[in-house]
Parts: sequence; C-alpha cells; structure tokens
Amino acid sequence: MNHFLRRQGWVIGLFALLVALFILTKLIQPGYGSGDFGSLARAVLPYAFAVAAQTVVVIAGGIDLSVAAMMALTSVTAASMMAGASEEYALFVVPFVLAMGFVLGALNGLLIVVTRVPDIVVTLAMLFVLQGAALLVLGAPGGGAAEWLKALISGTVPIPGLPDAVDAWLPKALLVLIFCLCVIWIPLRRSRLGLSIYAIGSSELAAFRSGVPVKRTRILAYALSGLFAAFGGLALTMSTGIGAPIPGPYLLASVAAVVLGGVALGGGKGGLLGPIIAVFVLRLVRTDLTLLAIDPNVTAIIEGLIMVAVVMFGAFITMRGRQQ
Amino acid sequence: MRRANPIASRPMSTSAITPQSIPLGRRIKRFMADRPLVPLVILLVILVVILQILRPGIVNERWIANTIKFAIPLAILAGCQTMTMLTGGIDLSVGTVATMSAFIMATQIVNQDPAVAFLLAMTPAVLIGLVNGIGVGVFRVHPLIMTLGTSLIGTGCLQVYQRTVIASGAKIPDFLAWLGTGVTWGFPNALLLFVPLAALIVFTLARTGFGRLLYAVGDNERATRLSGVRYWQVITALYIVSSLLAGITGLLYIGLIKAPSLSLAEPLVLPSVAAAVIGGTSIFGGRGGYTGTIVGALILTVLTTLLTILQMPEGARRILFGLIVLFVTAAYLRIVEDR
Amino acid sequence: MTTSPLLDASGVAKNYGAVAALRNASLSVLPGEVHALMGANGAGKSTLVKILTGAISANAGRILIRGEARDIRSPAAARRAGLLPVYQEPSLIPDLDVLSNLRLTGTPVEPFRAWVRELGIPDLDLRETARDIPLAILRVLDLARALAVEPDVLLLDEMTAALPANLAEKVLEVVRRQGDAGRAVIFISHRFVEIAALCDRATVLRDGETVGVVDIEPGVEERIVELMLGARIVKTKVQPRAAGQNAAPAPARPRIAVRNLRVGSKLSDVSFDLADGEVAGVVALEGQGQDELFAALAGSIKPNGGTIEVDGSQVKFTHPIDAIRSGIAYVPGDRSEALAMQRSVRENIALPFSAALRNWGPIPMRKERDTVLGAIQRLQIDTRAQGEVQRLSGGNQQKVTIARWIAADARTILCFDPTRGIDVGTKQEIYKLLRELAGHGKSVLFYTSELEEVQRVCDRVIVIFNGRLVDIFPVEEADEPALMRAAYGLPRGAKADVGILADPSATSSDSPSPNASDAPEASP
Amino acid sequence: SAAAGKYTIGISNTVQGNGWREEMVCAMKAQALASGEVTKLNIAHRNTDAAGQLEDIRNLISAKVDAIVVNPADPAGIKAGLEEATKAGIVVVAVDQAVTEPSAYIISNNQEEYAYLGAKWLFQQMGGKGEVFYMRGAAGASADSDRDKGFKKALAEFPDVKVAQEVFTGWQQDQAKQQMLSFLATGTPFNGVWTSGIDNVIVDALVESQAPLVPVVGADNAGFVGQLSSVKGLVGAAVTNPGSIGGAGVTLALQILDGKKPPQQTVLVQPQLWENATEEGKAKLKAAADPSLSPEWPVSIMIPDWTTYTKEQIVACKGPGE
Ligand SMILES: Nc1ncnc2c1ncn2[C@@H]1O[C@H](COP(=O)(O)OP(=O)(O)OP(=O)(O)O)[C@@H](O)[C@H]1O
Ligand SMILES: Nc1ncnc2c1ncn2[C@@H]1O[C@H](COP(=O)(O)OP(=O)(O)OP(=O)(O)O)[C@@H](O)[C@H]1O
Ligand SMILES: [Mg+2]
Ligand SMILES: [Mg+2]
Repeated sequence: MNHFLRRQGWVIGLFALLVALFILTKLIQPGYGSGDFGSLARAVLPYAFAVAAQTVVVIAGGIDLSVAAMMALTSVTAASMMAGASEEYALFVVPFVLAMGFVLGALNGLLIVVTRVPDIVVTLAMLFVLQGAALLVLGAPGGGAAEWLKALISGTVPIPGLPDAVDAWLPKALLVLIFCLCVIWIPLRRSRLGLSIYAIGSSELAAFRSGVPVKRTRILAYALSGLFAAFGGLALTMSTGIGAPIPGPYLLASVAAVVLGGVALGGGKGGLLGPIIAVFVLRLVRTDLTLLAIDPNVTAIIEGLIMVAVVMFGAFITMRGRQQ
Repeated sequence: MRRANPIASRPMSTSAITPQSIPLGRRIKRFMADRPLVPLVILLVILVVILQILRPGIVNERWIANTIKFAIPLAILAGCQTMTMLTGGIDLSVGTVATMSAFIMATQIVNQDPAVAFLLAMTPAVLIGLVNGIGVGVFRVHPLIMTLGTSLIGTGCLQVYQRTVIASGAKIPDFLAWLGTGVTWGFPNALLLFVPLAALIVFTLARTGFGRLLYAVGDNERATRLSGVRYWQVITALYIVSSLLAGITGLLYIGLIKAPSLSLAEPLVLPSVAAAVIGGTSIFGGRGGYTGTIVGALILTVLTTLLTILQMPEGARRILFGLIVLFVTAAYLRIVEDR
Repeated sequence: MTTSPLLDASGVAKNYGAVAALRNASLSVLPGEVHALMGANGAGKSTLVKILTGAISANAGRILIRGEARDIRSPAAARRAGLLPVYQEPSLIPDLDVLSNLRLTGTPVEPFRAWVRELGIPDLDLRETARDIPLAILRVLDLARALAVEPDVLLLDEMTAALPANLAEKVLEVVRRQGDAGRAVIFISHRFVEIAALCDRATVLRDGETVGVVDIEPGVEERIVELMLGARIVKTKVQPRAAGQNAAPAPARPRIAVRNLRVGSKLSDVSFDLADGEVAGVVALEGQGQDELFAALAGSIKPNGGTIEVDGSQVKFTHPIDAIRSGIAYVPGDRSEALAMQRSVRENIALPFSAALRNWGPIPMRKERDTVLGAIQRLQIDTRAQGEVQRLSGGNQQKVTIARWIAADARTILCFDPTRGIDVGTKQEIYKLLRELAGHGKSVLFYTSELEEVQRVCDRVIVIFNGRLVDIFPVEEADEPALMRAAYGLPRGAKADVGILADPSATSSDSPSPNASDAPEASP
Repeated sequence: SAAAGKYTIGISNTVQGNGWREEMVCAMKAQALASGEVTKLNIAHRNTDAAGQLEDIRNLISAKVDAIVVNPADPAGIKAGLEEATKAGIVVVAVDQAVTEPSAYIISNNQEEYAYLGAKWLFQQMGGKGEVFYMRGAAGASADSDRDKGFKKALAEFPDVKVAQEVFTGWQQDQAKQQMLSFLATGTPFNGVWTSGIDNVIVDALVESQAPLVPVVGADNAGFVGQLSSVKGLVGAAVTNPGSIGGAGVTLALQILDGKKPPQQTVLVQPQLWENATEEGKAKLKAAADPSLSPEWPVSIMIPDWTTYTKEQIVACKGPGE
C-alpha cells in the first residue's frame, strides 16, 4: 500500500485536480451534463493518443518530436484513401494506416540506433520528412472518412446492465480511447518488452547487462509510438471527416502532458494513466476558460502559468521529499 | 533524452601515444576529429558548390551578403541554445523573447526616446530569463518544460500588449534597419554587431570562469557543487544571458525583416536547436562550442536557399530538408568520433 | 588436475583507440574451481570479464566453453552459454522493483528468495525499487540473481569491495560452496585474505597480459604481488607509525572542533577535535553515520544540532562553498561524484577557482597553468590522456580529485576512503601524500574502510558506531583487532571474536581486514 | 441568456498572432459593441487545427451562446460541430471561408476571386508575357489552395506568362523575405511578383537589393498600401481582403437572431483592386492609406452596409463589457 501510494501519489493528486475541475465546471455552468462530457472526450481523443505516443518513448529514455507530423501523415493517408471509397474499404484502411504508423515509428528508432544521432535530432528531421510526405499525399485539407468510423466516436452506446443515466456518461469516444489504449498498453506493461522499455529508459547500461536487447527495444518503443500516433491520426480523421497535411498543436501538448502526468523526461519512470489524466485536465481547463468567456489572449497566459506552476509544484514536492 | 549509447565504446583519445606508421585515411580522420570545425566547413563548402552547380552564377557577392544577413540572427539564437545545451538544458523561449523585444521596440519607438524604448524592449527578456533561470536552477523544472511554459506566457502577454498599442502604430528605427539590412563595402552591417558578439561568446566559453562552469555543470553537477559552485547562480545567470541574446537578436531581426509581427522570430527556434546540434554541441551537456554553431547556422541557411531554388513540390522539399539535416549530423558524428 | 577446462580463453585483446586495455590475456577455469583473477588497477580484469560475458567485443582472442568455440555477442548469449557475471557496478535497473528486475532477466523467484536469505538478508521486500536499496544490498541481490539460475561459470568482479564484513562473510561461504557443487567461479578481488580463504588458483594480469597462473598456497602473496606489479615492486609491508613521529606539536586551539554534532537519526552527539598538522582517522562499519559526519563538515547537509568551530569561531555551513571558504575541502570516495569526466585534467583541478561569483570573469591563464602544473607534479599524475579525465585510469582520477584541493591550498582535507579500488602502488603514494600534507601543517580527516591503513597514516583514530563516537585511539593502540572490536561497538579490552575474518589465525601474515559493516546481528 | 433581446455570441478562430486575424477579431468585438445587442462575447481564439476548432465550437455550445461566428480552420473539417450547434438552436455564421455544413450561413471574402483579380491585373501589367514569381501562402491551407485556383485561372488566360518560381511563404514575413532575396541572387529574370498577402517585405527586399522594381501584387495591408504611394518607381496593386469581414459576420448573425434572414445562405464580399498605375487608382489608394495602423493590418477596416463601428472602436479592440 505504501509503495502504491508513493508510486501513484502524483497520479492520485492529478486525479483529485481533475475532480476539482469538474466541480468547478459544474459551478460555472450548472447545465454542464453528459453531452458536454462527451464533447470533452472527443476533444481529448487525439491529444490522448499523441500523449500516449510520447509517453512510450519518454519512458524508454527518448523523445519524439515527430508525433504531430506522424499524426498528420497518417490522417491524410487515411482520408485520401477513404475519399469516395466504399464503407467496407475503410476496414482495410484502418489496419493499413496503423501498420504504416508502426513501420514509420520503427524507422525513427532504426535511424536513432543506426546513425547514433541523438533522438531529439533524428525525430526533428523526421518531423520535416513526415510533414513533406503528408503534403505529397494531400496538398490541401481534404479526403473523407467512412460514416461508420465517424459514428464510432460520437454519441454513447447503451451498455446492458447499466442504467441510462450512467451510460450517458460513458461516451463512445471515451470507450474507444480506453479500449485502444488498454488493448496495447496493459499487455505491453506486463510483457517482457514493456519491462525492457522501462529498463532502457532507467539505465541503458544496466539493461544491456541484464540481457535486454537494447537496440531492438528502442526500435520497438518508437514503433509503438508510431502506432499510437497513427491512432491519433485516425482519431483526427474520424472527428473531422477529413485529413489536413499541416500538423496540429499536438507535439508541445504531448510533451507538456507527459511531464504533467508524472513521467520523468529522463526515462524509466511513470505510466500512461498520469499523462492521460493530464490531458483531461488540460482540455477541461480550456473548456472552463471558454465557459468563463475569459479574454482569449489571457488564456494563453493562463495555460502557460498552469503548466509551469504544476511542474514547479511537483519539483518542489520532490525537493522536500529528498530533504527529509 | 539521455546519453546516446553508453554501450558503444566511447570516443577515444588521440593525444595518447601515436604509433609511427598510420595509413593516410586514418590520419586525415584523426586530423578532422581533432579539429571538428574542419569537416563542418567542408560540408558547408560542398553545399555551396552544389548550389553553384545547380544555378551557375548564384554564388556572388550579393548572395553571400544575403546569406550572412540571414544566418546571423539564427547564429545568435543558436548561441543561446549552445550555451544552455552545454549545461544539459535547452531554451525554447528564445523565439518569443526575440519577438517580444522586436515588437516592443517597434511600437515604443513611436513615442519614446530610443534609449527608453531599448530598455523597455529588453525588460521582458530579462524577466523571462530570470523566471526560466529560477525555474530550472532553483525548482529544477526540466528546461524544456520551463522554457516552453514561459514562452506561452510571453506570447499571451504580447497579445495583450499588442491590443493596447494598435492605435499607436509601429516604426522600424533607422539605425536597426541600417544594421539589419545595410551593406558596407560588400559586408553586411550586421557583422558589426555579430563579430564582437561571437568573439565575446567564444571567449566567455573558453576563457572565463563562467564558461568553465557551464561545461562543468553540464558534465557533473554534483562535482561542481562539491567544488563550491552554486548551481542556481550559474543557471540563473545563464538563462538571463540567453534571453538577453535573444532580445538583441529580436532587435536585429526586426531591422532585417522590417515588419513587426506577433510571431516574428518563432520560426527560428527549431532551426536554432538544429544549428547548435549540427555544430557539434551535445544536447546532453558538457561538450561543444560556439564556432561550430556558427558554421551550423550557415549550413542551415545555405540549405534553405538550395531547397528554395530547386523546382520541386513543397512536400519533396521538406522531405529533402529533413533528410539532409539528418545526414549532415550523422556524417559529422561519424567523422568526429574517431574510433 | 586432468579434467578439461570449463572455460578456456586465450589470446584475448581489446583496444580502445590507441590504448590497449587487453593485449594477450588468457584464462582457463576448471569445473569445481574457484579461480582468482588478480592484477593492479587497470590491468584489465573487468575488461576480460566483460568480454567473456559478451558485454563488449574483443578485437582478438579465442573463447572455448567446454571445449567448444563460442562467439558470445551479448550478455543474453553468455547467459545461454551458462556464463553469468556480477559486474563491478550494480546492474539492477534502478527504476524497477526487484521483482520486475527478476522478470526482466527471467530469473526464477523462489530460488532467488532462498539465496537472498542465505546471503544474510532475511527480510527483503521484492516490491522495493532498486534505486532505494543501499549499494551493499544491491550487490548481494545481483549475486543472488546470478546464483538463482545456477550458472556453470559465475564471474564475480570485486563482489566484496563494497560489502560490510558480515555480508562479505556470507558471500564467501556461498561462493566456496559453489565450487563444491562442481561449478566454476571466477573471483576478482584486491584482498589477499579473501583470495587465500577461497580460491584454488589465481591468474594474474599485468598491463592487459596474463603473466602467470599460480596455485594458492601459504606464502604465495609475495609471488602474486611480484607478478602483478612487474618492475614496479613496492614494499607492501609498512611499519606502524609511532605517535609523535612527524606529528606537529599540539597547537593552542584546534583547527576544527566538533561538539555534540547531530544529523537526523544517523549521527548523534559526536564531539572531537582536529588539529593542524594532524591526520585523524575515522573508522566505522558501513553506514554508521560516517557519511553524514563528512557531509556535515563539508557543508553538503545541514546538521540538526551541535556546533562546528573552525579556528575557534563557530560556523554554519549551508553549501559546500561555505566550508571551502573556511578552508575545508572534501574528497568523496566515489570519483564519479567529484569529476567532470568529459573535461580536461586542468579544468577539473582548476574548478574551485571559478566557483565564486566574483571569479566568473576572465581567467588568468598563465597563473592557473602554473598552479595546476604544480599540483599535477606534486601528485605525479600520469597526464598522457589529460584531455578528458574519463580516459585516465582510476588511480590517476583519484589523484586529480585530491590535486584540486592541493592547488586550491585547502587547509583541511576530508578524505573519504580515497584508496577504494586502487592498487598497492598508488595507495602508497596517497599515504605518503597525506603525511606530507600533515607535515606542511594541514589537517586531514581520513575515513578508511581498510583498517590496516590506519596505522600507516593516522595520528589518532576516531571510531564511530551506530551514529555515536565510541572511542578515540592513539595510533599505537590502534591495531586491527582493537579497531575491529571498537567498530562493532564492543568496549575496549573485551575479548570476543568478531567474524572469521577478524581471527588473525585464519589470515595471512599482513592480514588486511575486511570492510566495515552495518551488521544488524552484530550489534550488542 | 437572451434576456431583453440581448445575445451572447461565441467566436471561434484558429490562427493567432497574425495581423489579419487580429483585425478580424477586433472587428467582431467592435461590431458587437456598436450594435448594442450583445451582452457578452465568448471568444475562442488560439492556434489550432480543425479538431481543435471542433472542441472550441462544442465548448461554445456548452456555454449556451446564441450564435457562433467562426472562421473555419477547414471548410469540411468542422461540419459535425456546426451541425450540432444548429441542432442546439444556435445560429452559425462562417466568415472568411465557406463551410460545407448546409445549415450554416456564410459571409466570406472570395478567395478565388482575390487571386484571380490580382493575377489578371499583374499579367496585364506585364504585357501579357514574361515570368512571374509566385509566392503562395502556407502549403496545405485551404485558403491557399482556393487562391491557387484563381491564380491558375488567370494564368490560363495568358498563355505567354510563365511561372519562374513557385514558393510557399507559410505567410511568414521572414521566410518570404529570405526567399525573395535568394531568388534575386539566382539572377533568374522575372517580370512580376504575385504574393498571397506577405507583400511589404517583398518590396523592401527589392528596394534593398537594388533590383529592378517589377510590378508587385499584394493585399490591402497598411504597410503595403503605404508603399504603393511612397516607394518611387513601384508599380503594384493591393487586392482587398478585409479582416473586418469578422464584423460583418457578427452583423449577419444578429440579423438572423432578430429574425431577418438573408435571402441566400452565402454572402460573398467581392474583393476590390487598388492599383497605382492610373490616377484614379492612386486616388483610391490615397484615400485608403492609413499609416497609423499596424502594417500587418488590412486598411479596409470597415465594410459598407455591414459594419457600423468607428475606427476608434475597432482600433480600441474592446467588446461589450470590457
Ligand atoms: N580511453 C583512453 N584513452 C586514452 N588514454 C587512456 C584511455 N584509457 C586509459 N588511458 C591511459 O592509459 C594509461 C594506463 O591506464 P590504466 O587505466 O591501465 O592505468 P592503471 O594501471 O589502471 O592505473 P591506476 O592504478 O591508476 O588505475 C593511463 O595513462 C591512461 O591515461
Ligand atoms: N570504455 C573504456 N574506454 C577506454 N578505456 C577503457 C574503457 N574501459 C576500460 N578502459 C581501459 O582499459 C584498461 C583496463 O580496465 P579494467 O576496468 O579492465 O581494469 P581492472 O583490471 O578491472 O581495474 P580495477 O581494478 O580498477 O577494476 C584501463 O586502462 C582502462 O582505462
Ligand atoms: Mg584502473
Ligand atoms: Mg575492474
């Protein structure tokens, strides 16, 4: 229990913050209801995948600056393939795009391993490459998405055995998010590969000496990151119905949420839950700022302040903890 | 973000005993590894030659002057990155700081004395540097997050400020325009600012206590503490210096572009990181220098020109840019890491 | 013996750039044997272990396992071939708990638990994160993890160096039994007493070459030392210093006066004086509060109570710079804690000069060079690879950490185990240096984990046990058994045996003693 | 919250820090204030993509605004959000660009026409032949591809005009200037420059490098309009692309809320061209020029019939309740 609290303390604190924010939201807008929560879940979706993509590599001791560009590329690929195509064709497009993300992510990792150029530089270069590729796929926003894909994240599903009042608070977007992340993350975390990812992030030398295939693990970590980014790209296409070749604001947001979520930028520590909650916190803050009709120029200041303040607070706590 | 590949054997000494007969190729490699600037300059020359082959006649006095003009602001910002990277940090707020000082200068000069306007323009730079320094040095926030946060805050403040000065309009001081765009005897006037500034940075890094501490702190912070160094002092001073440099860059840049906008220097941030890395500074701290960074900035500027004049779809252009940056960095590492 | 070797390596060479770490090393290990691998610092022992276990690749050489040529490319491959190392540095993943570390290496849990208990750690929590576990325990866990998979060949690189005596004893017992079970153990240690108690044969490396294989029998130490050091034979026996010899006349007031010092729960009520021209030894088992004592004197941590006086006036240190300003310098035991590894020797030595805000300006290069060169010469640092400290050998790195304070002319030096993992020759130099410093009127506080050093260097010895100062010995009385007893908290004059290694009959004539210990069951 | 005929209006915009967009937002605020019918503006104004705009629109729906005026990040990408807004009984007006959601009203600058008008004038100035330097906006932006259509249409009418070089400025001043200077250095002959609104730095670049002043087409940004009257030897034209369209959007939204539905869903504000080649054009330019404005702001700060605020109001950039 003690270990659990110590390890999950940050996540619990973050969750408490999220609950407080929900209460605040309800106070600001008494009409805030399940439908609005559904909107929040849909807004969270692409950010959540972006942050998952970032989390995997940060845990492995790296960083991926190409997350947003990867999302743009996978999104335009999906949108241009599905444009004018039949509904069933999308059944093929989805796995194809996911595989593409996986392979391109692996390429990131491969380049880092082979060229021995620092990850931050390799992924920066890949940012340009992927962005360029996205522009080649679609010169301007466009394409389409299958209706069933769009329907996949809007509304709620009646879950047997649950009262409607509860159902309404389980929007499809949230279920999709939980499903996709759980299907990959939980088995991963329990697998040898997952341990290896933590290991190389914690101490590459010790991992190597413990028999971890460091290079292969690093490549796989980036591949997984690419896979999550592809999910993010699909989420973009699903929510907008199109693909846009210009990357959205997901790179910096993902790095910020990773840190807010308690994943150390040195690697080896943290999990996926914290960053995902952090995404919810950040999105809900934006909702509140809009509900309050705060001057839009001030919102940038507020968002920056929150980020800096929370991280400083975290640093302060760790400092106190170390002194005692 | 940690030291790449500790498993792979480390770069080896060259100063140790050297056996008599070494093959020429190996000797050349040794030579370049000892003087990392040489391969960088060679890369730069190769790029220029390619450019000249693609567009015969392009490499003339005017082109060189233009290239230098655009490389200088990048090189100064890359100087901020070099210094912060030596301590294992990074400063992503330089773009915002430069934009702020440029914008404030252009709007305040309308009704203020130039000296007052200058001081006003540099104030946010000092403030942001101070906050960055305290966040990183005292609270130990990761520099990436800290500078990202202050950059967001700075942008927000600038937006608010902009609304209060729309009515007063903006003006580019003649002196800055002269400095930014002027050319005297074929030399850009900006060199008048840059050469002393660059010399100062190089001198600071190599021959002053502060420079020593930057390297040492980035290499082993605990060791510097045991030697009596107060980490927060070094880091706070560093981020203030970095911000001041960014502020000066902003003034120079507004003289060059002559159009104040709220995102003026933002596009220079990622290239400034790339220039420092291409120039051989390690993002993990403790290793690197400013001369390489200057060449790195030149390489990037020439590369941009090269890609602009190539007739190809924009997508292909970006792909090429990414690949070349990657290739240059990888090749440089290969050459310098004599093993 | 006629059995064929389990592991047979020959002609192994490894170059790092221009430096040859190994030139022509060979090693042959028989089943059921505990085989010592010996050599001075930098002789290449660790390098050989790493090559045998696939952590690095050799430039040349042939490795046979059970007579078959094997190409071992990674630690995982070595593991499959039945070779399991415990490296010189702990290799548990710091951020994973013990259980995950086991799963990562595919180690069965129950045998691991059994071994951990056997090795003297009864109540280990498998959920503990490796980072939070003390170094000594980590080393033992590393060993237990290796034992749990029952390897054919176990390679232990300075396994006992950081262990307290009680744990070291357990380890030795367990390792000895491995030999009985028909497995082979390669055992690296700088301590003859352990070699004598444990090993059957020894392979000696010098400068990357195997210079001899000897059977361990009484009196073989001289021969091994001769092989290890080659031309640079040093006398290993020293006469104990007599008090008063070299010691400065007692000054009117002490350089440093510590009164009732208290640090958290680790150190309480410690009082002693340190005079100019004196080397005061500190002896303690592992984790008895000596770390806190040094850290408090060095300004690294704030004491919770008591006073420190320097030259008669009371001081409060909030940062090492305060201590340095009072002329107190601290040389930590761990070199990597004190050195900027990628920087030059010169910059490392000159580092304190730039520390203060007012010295951030231009450096007087010539003056600095003269000072630094003076310190380098005084310590005879081998500067062939001075461009980066990380390329220096361990002993020379250690010298740099001390040279820094010679150059800065510190009046008081706190040396924490400066000879840890250093070969005999360099050790002698450091002893000499400390005496010289005292001769020049400096004062030295010297913690050592090797009790035999005390009589060579110190004027007085302070013994700490369980966070309290239990005794202060004049040097004549500070023989090893006496120190040992005091270190275990036994009153002076009591006669009780403390562990097998403290028994003089069980060890060779110059009986160096084991390290300190936090020995829970040894406390009275 | 529509008490006493007063409304809350939500605004969504996805580009921040750009003079044109800032003017648009200020026009919205000024018009809301001037109309006297708006109690509160709820503005979501940040740099984001279509998905982010969907989030903003849904937040505005949660805030229960009466109308939403949106400058779409993408015409098709925010369809779902706009549809939800209409379903929630909210009036939706898109400004600046069209949207594909049929229930939304659109009041927009005609981007294709913008490019066509300027390019046609430019090619005429060039005498129907020669090389043009084509400086586009941001690759992949929908406004850019609309303008590209207009440009290509004009190009097709002048078979002897060739594109010497096509670049994307990303609507960034520094990048555009560097591209112009690099292009000049190549020595490639050219007879005209078409810009997608990054114009004054281009004139600066030509003047600074003492290159021949070929005709330049830009937008009605204050800086460029000033240059058209002040830079000697410069022939050029400014095509209006008023940021004040935002104010018009607010007016349209209020009309609909008041029950005065316009006859058609889409209102196109046609661009005008002010050139300095003729006396008549010069007079128009002189009338339009406004050196007191930030050079990045379009000078057409009002749209006749659509906006009722004063210059002071838009420059003050204050909405109701501020
Ligand atoms: N990677 C390296 N590059 C250059 N020189 C090196 C490197 N490693 C070691 N050397 C040099 O080779 C010499 C021998 O080093 P080595 O580590 O073998 O010494 P050593 O015998 O271990 O000494 P010590 O007992 O002090 O540890 C030293 O002068 C050292 O500076
Ligand atoms: N990664 C490395 N890069 C360069 N030189 C190295 C490296 N590792 C070891 N060396 C050099 O190889 C030689 C042998 O080192 P090794 O660690 O094997 O010595 P050792 O016998 O284990 O010494 P010790 O008793 O100090 O542990 C030394 O000179 C050392 O400096
Ligand atoms: Mg050594
Ligand atoms: Mg060793």
